[in-house]
Order: sequence, then C-alpha cells, then structure tokens
Amino acid sequence: MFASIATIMVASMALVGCSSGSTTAEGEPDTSLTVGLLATPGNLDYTTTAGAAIPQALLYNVYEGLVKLDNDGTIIPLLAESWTVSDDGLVYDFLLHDGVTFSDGSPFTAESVKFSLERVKDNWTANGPAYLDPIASIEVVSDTEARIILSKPSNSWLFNMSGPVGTMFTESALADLATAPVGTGPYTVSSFKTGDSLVLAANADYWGEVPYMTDVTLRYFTDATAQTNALLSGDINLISGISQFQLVDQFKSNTDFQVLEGASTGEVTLSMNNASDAFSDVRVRQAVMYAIDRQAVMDTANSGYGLLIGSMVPPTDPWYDESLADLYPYDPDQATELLAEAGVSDLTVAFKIPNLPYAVAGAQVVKDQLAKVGITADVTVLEFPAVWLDDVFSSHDYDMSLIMHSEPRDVNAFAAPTYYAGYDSPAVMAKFAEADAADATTYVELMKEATTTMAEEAAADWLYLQPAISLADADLLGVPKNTPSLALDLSTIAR
Amino acid sequence: MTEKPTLSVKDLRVGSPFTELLHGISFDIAAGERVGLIGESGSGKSLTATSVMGLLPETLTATGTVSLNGADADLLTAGERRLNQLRGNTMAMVFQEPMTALNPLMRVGAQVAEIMTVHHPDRGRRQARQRAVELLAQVKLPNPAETALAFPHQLSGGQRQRVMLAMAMANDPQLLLCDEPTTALDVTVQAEVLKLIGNLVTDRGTALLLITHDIAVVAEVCQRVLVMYQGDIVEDGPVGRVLTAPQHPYTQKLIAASDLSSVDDRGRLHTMSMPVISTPGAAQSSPGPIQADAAAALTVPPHRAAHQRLEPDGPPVIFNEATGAPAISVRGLSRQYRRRGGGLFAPAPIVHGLREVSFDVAEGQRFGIVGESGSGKSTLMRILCALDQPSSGTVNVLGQSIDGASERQLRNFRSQVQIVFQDPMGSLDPRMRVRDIVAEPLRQVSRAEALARVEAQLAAVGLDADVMHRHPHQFSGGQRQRISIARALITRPRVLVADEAVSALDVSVRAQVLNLLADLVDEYQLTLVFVSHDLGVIRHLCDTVAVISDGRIVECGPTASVYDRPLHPYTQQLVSATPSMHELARRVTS
Amino acid sequence: MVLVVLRRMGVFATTVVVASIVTFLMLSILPGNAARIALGVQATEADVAAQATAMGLDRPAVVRYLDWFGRVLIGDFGTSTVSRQAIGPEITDALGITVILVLTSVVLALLFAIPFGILTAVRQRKPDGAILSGISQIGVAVPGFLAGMLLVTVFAVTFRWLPAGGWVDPGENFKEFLEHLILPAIALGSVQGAVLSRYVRSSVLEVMREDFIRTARAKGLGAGRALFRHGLRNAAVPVMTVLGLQIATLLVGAVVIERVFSIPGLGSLLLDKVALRDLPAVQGIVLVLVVFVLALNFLVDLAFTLIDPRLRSAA
Amino acid sequence: MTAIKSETVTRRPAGHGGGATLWAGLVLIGLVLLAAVVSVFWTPFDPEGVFSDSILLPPGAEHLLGTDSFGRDVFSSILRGAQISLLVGTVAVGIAAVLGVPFGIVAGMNPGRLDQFMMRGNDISLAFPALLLAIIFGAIFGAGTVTAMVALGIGTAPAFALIARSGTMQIMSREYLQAARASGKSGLFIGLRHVLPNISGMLIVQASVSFGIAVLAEAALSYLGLGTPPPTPSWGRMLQDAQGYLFIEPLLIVWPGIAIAVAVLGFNLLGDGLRDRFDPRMQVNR
Repeated sequence: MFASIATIMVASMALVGCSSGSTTAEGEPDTSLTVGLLATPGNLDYTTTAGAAIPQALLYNVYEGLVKLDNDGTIIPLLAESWTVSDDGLVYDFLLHDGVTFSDGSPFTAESVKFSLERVKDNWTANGPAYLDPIASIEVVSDTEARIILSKPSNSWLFNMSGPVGTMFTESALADLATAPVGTGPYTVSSFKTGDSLVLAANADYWGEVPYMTDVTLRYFTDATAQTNALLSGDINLISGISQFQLVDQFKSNTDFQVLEGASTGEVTLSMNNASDAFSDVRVRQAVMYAIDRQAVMDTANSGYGLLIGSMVPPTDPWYDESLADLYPYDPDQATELLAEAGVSDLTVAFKIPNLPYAVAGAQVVKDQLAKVGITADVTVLEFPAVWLDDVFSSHDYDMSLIMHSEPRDVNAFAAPTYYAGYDSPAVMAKFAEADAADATTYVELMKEATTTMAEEAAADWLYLQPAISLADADLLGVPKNTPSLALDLSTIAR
Repeated sequence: MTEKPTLSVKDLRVGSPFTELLHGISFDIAAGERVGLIGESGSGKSLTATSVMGLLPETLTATGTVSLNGADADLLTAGERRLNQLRGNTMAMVFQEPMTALNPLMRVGAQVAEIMTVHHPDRGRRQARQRAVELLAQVKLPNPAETALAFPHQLSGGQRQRVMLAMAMANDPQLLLCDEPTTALDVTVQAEVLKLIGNLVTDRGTALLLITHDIAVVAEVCQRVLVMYQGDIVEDGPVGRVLTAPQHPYTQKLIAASDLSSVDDRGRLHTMSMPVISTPGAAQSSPGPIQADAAAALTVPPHRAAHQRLEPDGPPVIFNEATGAPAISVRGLSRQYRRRGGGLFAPAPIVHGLREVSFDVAEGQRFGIVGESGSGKSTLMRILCALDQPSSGTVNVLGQSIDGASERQLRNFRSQVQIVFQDPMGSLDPRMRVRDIVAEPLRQVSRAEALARVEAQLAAVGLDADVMHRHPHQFSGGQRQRISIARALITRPRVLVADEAVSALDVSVRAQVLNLLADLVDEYQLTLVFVSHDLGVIRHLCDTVAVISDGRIVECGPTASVYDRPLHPYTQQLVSATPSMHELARRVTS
Repeated sequence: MVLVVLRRMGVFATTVVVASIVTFLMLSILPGNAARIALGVQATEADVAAQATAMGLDRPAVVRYLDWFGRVLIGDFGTSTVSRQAIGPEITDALGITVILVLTSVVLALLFAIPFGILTAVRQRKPDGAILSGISQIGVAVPGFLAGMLLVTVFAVTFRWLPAGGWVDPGENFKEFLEHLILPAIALGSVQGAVLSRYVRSSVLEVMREDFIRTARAKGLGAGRALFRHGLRNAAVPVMTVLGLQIATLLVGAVVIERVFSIPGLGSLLLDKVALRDLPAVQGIVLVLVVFVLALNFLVDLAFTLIDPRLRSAA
Repeated sequence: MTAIKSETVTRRPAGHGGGATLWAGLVLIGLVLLAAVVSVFWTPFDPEGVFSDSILLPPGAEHLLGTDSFGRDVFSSILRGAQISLLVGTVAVGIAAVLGVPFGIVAGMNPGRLDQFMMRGNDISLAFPALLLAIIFGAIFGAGTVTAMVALGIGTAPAFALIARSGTMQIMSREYLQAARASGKSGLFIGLRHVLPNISGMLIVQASVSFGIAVLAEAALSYLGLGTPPPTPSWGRMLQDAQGYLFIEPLLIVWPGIAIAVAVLGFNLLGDGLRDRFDPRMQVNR
C-alpha cells in the first residue's frame, strides 16, 4: 500500500516537472490545494458531535487510529505497524510505530491507545461509542506494544476501529477538541471558520511520509451550483462528492478537468415504516418494490448517475450481491396484484421527505409512479435535520420517507426493531449477531444471508447507491475515487 | 413718446392642449408704475405673471409677446440662459405662500445672499452676505443679523414674506411681480407688508405688478388697476376711477359685492348676477326659496350687549353677560396644550390656547368672534362644539354642560349644535354622495324620510334635488358651502357655529352665501356664532362681536359700536387695517 | 438637542427590550430537539435527555429568558450548542462581513441611483427619460439572485476574471478581499440601485414641484442649478428613509446573495444555525439583527434632525 | 366659469405618461392573470407529473418552451406557476392590509400617547423583515407556501400601517371629519365611512407595489428552500431548479425569469400609474 502511494508520488513529481501551470513563479511546485465540500462541520469535536462533516475533514488527515481503510475498503495498518489475532479471535496484539508524536509534541505510545479507547465508553456521545462494546480490556505491554482483549469475537470491531472511534488522542490536548484538535496525522488545523472554511497545514514533524500538498483549504458551500462555479472559475481545485449530478456533464467535455467516478457507501433509501398500518403487510411493501422504476428514479433525480443495488450493501462490502438489484423488476401489474391480494385499495401514505435536493427530486418521481398503481403519496417536505429527525427518525411518525444512509456497514443498525424503519425480524438480528462472532468466511456468508432476507422482505426500497463523483483540476493526481469510509484522505493527492 | 414701458405684454395667450386659459391680453407697465391685477380665482391672473417670468408649467404653452424695456426680444421665445439673467435681476417675483416659498433647509440670509451671488458672482460671498443683512433691515425685520441666520420655519408668515421681498429687491429690479403677496397673512400684518411693498418700489422707482383678488389691497398700493375676468382683461384704469366709477359690468358687480357695508333695500348684499358660476344643472342660488322679510332680518334681538374691554392686568371680565338662560354660557374657560417634546424628565412645554375666557351668547343672538391666526378663536369654536375639552372652566350650551360630558350625554347636544366649516374643499367627504353627506347628522330616521328631508333641505339652500346623487368634486366652492349649510341645518339645530364660513370663497360667491346664511338664521331662529378673521364680514352679519387675541377676549360689544369706537388698542389696529370700500375710495381719491 | 437624543435613546432602549422578548418567545417554540441534533441518529433517548439537561433546555422559559438577556446585556451571547464556542465573536464576524457587503452594495446603488434617478426625473417628459425609467423598472423586476447567478456565469465561470464566491477578510489580503467583494456587491447593489433610483426619481419630481424651487427659478437660477442647490437636500430626506429601511431588510435579505456567492454572512449564519437548532446562536443573531435595525432607524431619525432644522427645534 | 375649467385640468391624469404606465401595468398583470385562470382549466401538459421519456427537450413544436429535468412541459409550468405567484401576492398583501390598515388608522385617529405607543410597536415589527420571519416561521411551522405567505404578510404589515397612519393623519385635519364628529359619529363609523375610503387610493398603490415585492420574495424564498414545495410549479422554484442546468439548458432559467419580471413589472407599473392618478400632488394643478 505504501508502495503504491510512493509510486504515485514519484509519478506526480515527474509530471510536475513538465507542468508549468501548476508551479509558482519560482518554479517551485504548487503544493496548495483548495477543496470544495458541501456539509460544513459545526465544530471539530467528533467525540460529541454527530455528522459526517467532521470525520470527513479530520480523520486520517489530522487524526489517526491504529488502522485505516484504504480507498478500496481494505483495512490496512496505520499507527499500528502490524497486529496479530489469537486463534479464538479474542486477543489482538498491536505493534506500534516507534517515535510517533502528536502535533503538540507529546509522544504516542501504547498508553495513548489505552487512554484513547477507554475514554470512548464514558466520554463519547456521538459517532457510535457502542462500536467498541466488544472490548473487554486494554493492556499496555510496552511503549510500542498494546494488547486488546475482546469479550466475544467480533468481525466488525476492527473495521470500526478504522473509523472515528478508533482515533488516538493525547491526554495533554483534550481541553479544546471543538476548535483545536491535536492528532498524529499528516496535517494540523491552522484555522477554522464555521460555515466557511477549514485550513489544514502539513505537519512538519509527521512520522510517516509527508504529504505532497502542504496547504489545504477545505471550503464549505451550501449550494452545489456555487460549488461547481467555484471549480470552473478556478477558486477551488477539487470537489469531493458532488451532490447534484446534472452539474457533472459540463466537466466531462472540458479538458481542464477530470471526472472521477467511484463507489460510496450512501444507499438512497425509500424507507417504509414497517410498523405503520400502511406497510406492516409485507405484500404492500413488495407492491411498492414492483411499482417503483428505480432506473427512472435514478435517471430523473440523479441524471442517471448511481448504481442499482437492491439491498443495503455497497459493492465495497464483501457480502455484496449484485443479483439483488433485479429482485424486484419494475412491474406495475404485479404491484397492483399484490395490493389486491393484501386487500388494500385507495392507499394513501404520509410521504415525509427531508428538504434535500436528491430527496425532493426523487420523491416527485416516486409519487408519480406510486400514483400509477393507485397509491397516493402525500408528500411533506420536512426541514433536515431538525424536523425530519424529530418526526421521522425519533417519533416514527411517517409511512414513507426518502433518505440516503451514508455510513459504512450500517445495515445491522437498519435492521434493529427500534430503528425508524420499524423492521422487526428476530431471525435477521440473530443472524447478524452470529455473523459478527463467526470466522471470516462464515461472516461474509451469514451477512449475505441476512441482507438478502431483508431485501426479500422489502424492509425498505434501496433505490440506488449514490455515486461518489469527484471533480478535479486535470492536473491533480491521487484524488481518492471511492469513499469507503467517512474520511476524505488528502495525503494521496499530488500534482 | 417718452421712454419705453418697463413691461409690455401683447396678445398673450396661454393654453393647455385642451383649453385656452388666457385669451390674448395686452397691457403695458411704465417705469415706476404700480399696477394691480385683480380677478377671482381661475381668472388667469397668476398665469399672466408666470408667463412674464417664463415659469409656466411645462404642460402649458404661451403665444404673443412679452418684452422688458421694449428693448429686449420677446421673453416668451427667449432662451433659458437669457431668462435666467433677467429673472431675479431685472425682474423679480414674490409668491403667495410664504410658508413654502422658501427653502426650509437653508438659512434665510443665505437665500437672500444667493440671488446676489447668482447674478453678480464678481462681488463675492462676504459682500453678498453683508448686503443680505442690510436688505433684511430694509424690510424692517427685527435683529437682521440674527434673522439672517434663522431658518424659514423659525419666522412668522409675515416675516417670511419680508424675506421674500428682501430677496426680490436685492438686485434693484426694474419690475417686481407680486402674486397675492398678503393673502395668507393676518389682516394687521397684511397692512404692514403692503405698506412695505409700496415704500420699496417707490423708493427705487421699480415698476410693480401686484396680483390679488382683494380690491382693498390694490387700493392700498397701486395707481392703476387691471381687472381680469375669464382670461381677459375687461377693465384698465386708475384705481380711484375704477373704484368709484367702474365701467365694465363685471367690475361694477365685483366692487358692489366686495362692499359688505352696502346692502340693497332688503338688507341683502349685492350679488353678482353675471354667469360667474355656470355649473351643470345646479340652481343658481338667490333668490332662494326662502323669502326672508327684510325687516325681520334687521330686527335687533332683545338682548343687547354692553361694550366692554379687557383692561391690562385687570380682572377677568364676563363679556356679553345675559340674564335668564343664555344659549351659550362660558365661564373661566382655559385650554392648554402640551406641546410634543421637552426633556427626558422635564415636563413638555405648555401652550396656552385660551385663558380665563368668560362670556354669554343669548338665544337668537348673532355673535361674532374675530381674531387672527393663533388667537385661540378656533380652539374656542372647537370647545363650543364639544370637539375639544376645556382644561378648566365650564361651558354650558343650551342647558347642557359640555365640559367633561360623555358622547352619550352629548347625543341631544349634537343635533342641537351644528357647524359650518371654512374649507369648501375639505369639509365634504369627497368619497360620499351629497345625499349621504347631508343626511349624516340624522339619527334614527328611516331612509325614505332621510331622503325627503335631505331634498327639502337642499331646496332650502337653493340646490336642486338632482344634486343628491353627485359627489362633492362636481360642485363649485359656493355650492359646496351651501351643501355644508344644508348638512348643518338638517337636524334643525338651535345653535349654528360657523368657522370662517366664507373666507375661502371668491367675493361674488361670498355675498351669496352670506345672504343665504342670514336668511336661514332668521328662518330657523338660530343662535349664530360666527368665527372669522374678517371684521367686515362679521360687521355685516353679526349684532355682537367679541375680539379675541392671544387666548383672551379683549373687547366685546355691539358690532357697530366696536367698529366705530374700538376701545382696545388691538381692536383699533384691526379696524384700521380693514377699511371699508368707502374708506378706500376716499383714501385713493384723496 | 441633547435632551432629544436622550429621550429617543430611552425609547430605543425600551424597544430593544421588547424586541428581545419577542425574539425569545418566537424562538422558544421552535420544533426540533437541539440535543438530538447534537448527538446524531445513533444516540439513545436517555443520552438525548441528559444532553438536554446539560444544555439547560429544561428550565422554565422566564428563567431562560432572564438568564439569556441578562448575559446579552453584558455582552455574553452564550455558548453555541454546536460549535461550543462563545457565540458573540461568531456573530460579530458574520455581521462584519454582511455589513461590509451591504454597505458596499448600498454605496454602489447610490452611485447609480442618484444620477440615474435625477436624470429620469429631469427628463421625465422626454423619450430618453421614459426609456431610462423603463430600464430601472425592469431592474427592479429582476430577482437579485438571478442577477447574481448571471454575474457569476459571465465574470467568474466564463471569463474567469473574478472568483465565483467566497470571502477574504480585508486584513488578510486586501486585493483578494476586493476581488471577492465586487460581484456580490454588484449583484446586491444593482437591484437596490434600481429600486432606489425610482425613489430618487419620485422624490426629485416631488421637490421640483415645490414652491421654493419656483422661487429659486425666479431668482434666476437655471432649472439644473435650482435643483442642485435647493432641491437635492430636500429630496434626500425621503430617500434616506427608504435607504434606512433598505439597509434594514438587506441585512437579512443579503442572505440570498450570500448563498449564491457562498459568503459566510449573518443571514447565512442564521440559516445554518436554524438548521442545526443552535438556539442560543439563533436567538443572538435574531436579536443582533433586530437591534441593528432599530439602531439604524434611530440613527436615521437623528440624521433627519441634523438635515432638517425644523425637526431640531420642533422636538 | 374657470373653476370648472381648472377642475377639468385637475382631474386629467398627469400628461400621457401616467395613463400609459397604468395601461402597461394592467396589460402585463392581465397576462399573468390570464395564465393563472387558463391554467386552472387547461395546460398543454400536466405540470406536476414526471415524464422520464421527455427530459430536457429543447423548445419545439410540441413543447413550446421545452421541458425540464422531470420531463415537464415548461410552458405548462409557467402557466400554472402564475397561480402560485398570484396566490402568494394576494394572500400576503391581504394579510398585510388586514393587519396593518386598521392598526394604522387607529394610531392615526388617536394622536398622542396611543399613537406613540402603537408606532413603537410598529418600529419593532419593522425590525423583523419578511425574510427573517420567513426563516423563523419556516423553522417553526415548516417551509411551504402558507408559511411564506403568512411571513410575507406579517412582514409587510408595518409598511401598510405606516401608510394608513400617515394618510389618516392627513385626513384627520379635514373638516368633514370634524363635521362627522360634531354629528356624534363614533370612531368606528368615522374610520370605516370616512377615513378608509379616503385613504384607499394610497393603500391601493401600496398594495400594488407590495404585490410585486411579494412575487420577488416568493422567488427568493424558493431559492432558499423556504418556498412552495414541489411538485406544485412556482416560478421561484423553477428558477432555482434551472440553476443546475445553466450550462446544459440555459433557456430553462430564462422563462421563469421573464415570467417573474413580467409580473413584478406589471404591478410596479400599475402602482406608479395609480399613484399618478390618486396622488393630487402628482397632478397638473394650476
């Protein structure tokens, strides 16, 4: 892996040499980068603040954990040089890099591992502290050796360790997490203006390979058009994760820019409240599955960008099953039949959507298609996040909604009976539990079984997988294509 | 032929795209000559002046020739640049409205100085400023140096008009045009300003064109008079001759109607029978359906007032004290206003509208109240009509105490006491039909009956029934005042309060309305309270007059007695400022 | 004069207090649970309840109001529930940006509106006056954000002369600050300029009918000179009223342009904070906006007193 | 006599300008009104459906103005959008007038303390501009047409109150009001019978101008996502939606832009024309 990064680096250096546009007047390579992003972080503390915006900016850039996900979704070592797992899957021995320091100068040791991970249970309120529940104890073997003992085998916890909860903190710099994060990563935060920008500077004392880009500005936009305009006018160099795909085509024909299409973990989901009167009958949910022409939804609302998935599993997960996309082909007649079978006529459903562009666009198509099989969708646009979270997510006061689930490997959470989808299948839950404790091969098998069952029972209509499309100046190299994790890994980008 | 006339106007025609307003008038003014231009509203007299100045509104066009000193080319076709050189320098103008004619945001001294710097930039600002102060002194403004630093709103109307004069005379023009220069001023101030104008133009040998509707004004200042009627000059002659022996029928009627002391054999004022008001449909007025008995009209009421005056620092006097049950009885009436502003903690300054006023009005009396603006006469009128409440004192009208009375208690009072207002434009709601306006004071009367009574009442004031369905804007000023009177009388009130009821009317119409009012007061046996600034009108209409000044009644008594032998200095001043026609004629011819 | 100012200030203080109560009451019924938003979708109900207590959301309204407004009076707007920072500086920064933007646009608007308005008034009956007047009419009818979008498309995207958006503090890099300011200020100013020019026009037309202008003409001042020396100051009074009102509406109204140009102004901050249900911040922003407007009206009133001697002594 | 002549001059609107302005305004509003009325009964295509097979077609014989990203006929949407614009304008102006006018009349009829008190209240409402209210109300009641209309209405009310008050104060000095009071008429009667009819001219002017502002504000609110939710077509949202297609189908932004400009221009011209007609100071009066 490191090798591959190194290759890119070398290649980019060579390229820089003959690219006049990207060098400064003195012939120095231009190592500053401005990235346009949409969701702005409210603060910089992801231990207590939810949302993808903070990890997107900080994880792998400012903060690091023992392991990370590479761009293909593989778990690779980061602060841990290597690790071994006991045969029963309960004891993990991590060998740590030596001589690593936090950006405030304090050393990173096995003590830091113990401190950081133990802190999660009591002090974290956001970003899934429960992910570390499997940990029974943490032992400091030496400065560079840490041992983590699990209470039961878990396939998911190491994956989760690559996310925010696995972040290594130093005890000396906890005072101001919200504005002055201190980590071991290749960048440090040099300024942060809420709603406007976050400026990162290369960490000169970084223990690993110093990144090519020394000054990175993350600029936050509220409007996708403003974002693309900024790229077109040269204000920014890169848009990671464009959200309105009609804006993409103009870049394809423009040689000044490159369009990178990758896979995300964002399943755009037509959720049905399984616990509501309207959708408690599986046949009604299946009727909806047949009634929706997912390709048409994707074409209209997403300018055709995306991938039909049919389940809550993106192709980057090992238990992805591409055949599920065809489980419910578009078949209005079948839908009408199912509805008749279920004894439902003149069905009117409360379709409460968040006020997000893709949802508003998608809902119009869905409403139109449902109408063709006799289902009236009463569309209410709710303010996101505030009102949508209250009404739909917390109070479950809805029949149908449309929202993207962007967290990686979130299918287990979706299946929980208390979750807003109201899907209650003890069998599926048992299978997930079993899978987590099983060996690696069985794990994938069981996960596949559970997710297939969910698709068959139409727990929700996973319309399509949102594509991860990045738009960049043509001379940028190493732009991460996929977004398997929440992080936007800047360390690979070069000119 | 001697020297050329200062102003020569030949065949001046002014018209809008729709009508012609001036029908080719011609006149000359010799150097130093003082000429009056007299006419009623809309006769075209102001248009004449604005044409000469080249300040006609863009929508109007003028033809003919206007030349200054005979030398210059036609002013009507002269370029803007040439006109600018003449305006304010060779010819100057004073306008009617002293309140709005000065820039409110500029000190008056600077405004006077400006006319000099505009025409003589070489003389310098400092000199202009000094000269401005001198000019302010010449127009007899007190403390000219201080006044020069004042803003217009800090000056009274008369003072502002003096500033306008100072400005007009600054460059010693050869021609001064004054458009109704004193109309908006109080009588006593008017006399002073006229005298000032006369002196200024005589001293400098400036030719004067003085435009006015008031013969008295012309008689005061001018040597020659032009009479305008419907866009034509109908008479041109020396003031004395025109006043005493008018040639044109219109002039004859105008002068007759202006003379409030001359009545016909029925005790009625001379009205103008010329088709002055050619209104669509409406009846022409007099003689109205009421055939008042001349003798009855002149019957002196049983109560006769004592002639009293307020002594300086003397005790409050109860004027016109009546025995029995007077229609109106006012004792110790004071009204103060709290002016807006004042300090954060300091009380707002108090303005005294009325101070310790006591008087009676006997049943059937015609009681005049005369005073200048700000004297408190309007406040008094408002209190008598229960439109305002006294600060202290008692007011008793027809046995009803109105100080502190609630609207419910006043219900009967409201139908017993009615008002006729001054402004014929503002006293009728433009959005209502005449029938609704006249019927408004009626209460608990069926629609049919109301209409019948309205029709009868309109007939009584000399208007046809078909006016009922029209809106006020379709009537002339005199007709509107008739409608006002009809409204006031429809409830058969016992007391009628008239507030400057004829002040806004042209002379000709004034006489008609006064006659009508006199007739109706007799017909309905009304007690009349007539408030006015015009001593002449009151003298004609009222048997008793109270002179009010600075919130106090300073003198009260039988009208003739007060007029002929004024006791209070203020009354004396007032009387001498409003000469009768005979007096004027005497002054002019002597 | 001093007393007048003192009295007005007293009234001003009272209105501020009332406005703060209105603000508080209006926002106290905001739906959406700030605690839930802070913790995200994975938090349990118990966590959310504990968070709510920690954020002081469970105290009675009167206590919360007094606590809040009492602190505001000593300059403490509280701590944002989202950024965990003092709100005051956040608001000041955003307000500064918006004020710069609004004032620049108003200056641009005035630079356009005064000559244009006077011209259309003076040439009222001429064909060119009618055409110019028509142009300003159309200017009024164009939505501001459309103007902004078109400006970006032309000058930023197509010609790449200017940045498409964003903000640079003047202290940071003045040249870049100006570059970032031009387009949004023009977008905001063009519509305002069109609106203002209509007011200038009608105000000048009205003043040209005044008697004192006729007096000035009678003095021998040409029409233009009479208008300049006597008319404009008088015409300024109603225009200033409109200007005050415009600036007041623009403080929030600029949000549309701020969105088009991704400028972190006060309106944008408000929208963001409302979305995040950052109640202390929202209260603070709304209060600042409202007080700013009240203060502006207060100043406009005082300015009138300076321009117009009649008000000076009448009060 | 000449009084009559001068009256004929007085009552003629100022020059031809005023009349032409008025008529131009009426014609433009007539167009919008026509679109709104026609679209109640008929539009070429369904402006609310989704037509996946006709996405982003250029203008042509079938689709006069082309189609949008949902395959909707733009011409149909423009027609139907007139309804929303007129609805928002009517309701917003209605609310503003109903709240502001009585408030202003009462204040104007009671000079002194009550007036002062009410005007301070009005100052405070003025400090909450319509857009601020729309943002707050959007958060409280949820964004949508109704919220937008109510916020615009309440936000515009103080302007109506100011106009009504100054008009009332002018009327209050008129003698016919004194006459009505001297006849013992109640404040309510005077307010309704005398004051309201006489200030209606300036209120109509204000209403016309506010209408234009409301149409613009609706567009701005739609841009911020606080306007009419889809699929109901609104010009503001069409503009917002078209923004993303500026480089693909630039005409999409032109049509709603023209529609908004026509409506706003119409109401502004109407307001100007009415002002010339109602305001005596704007008339030739010499």
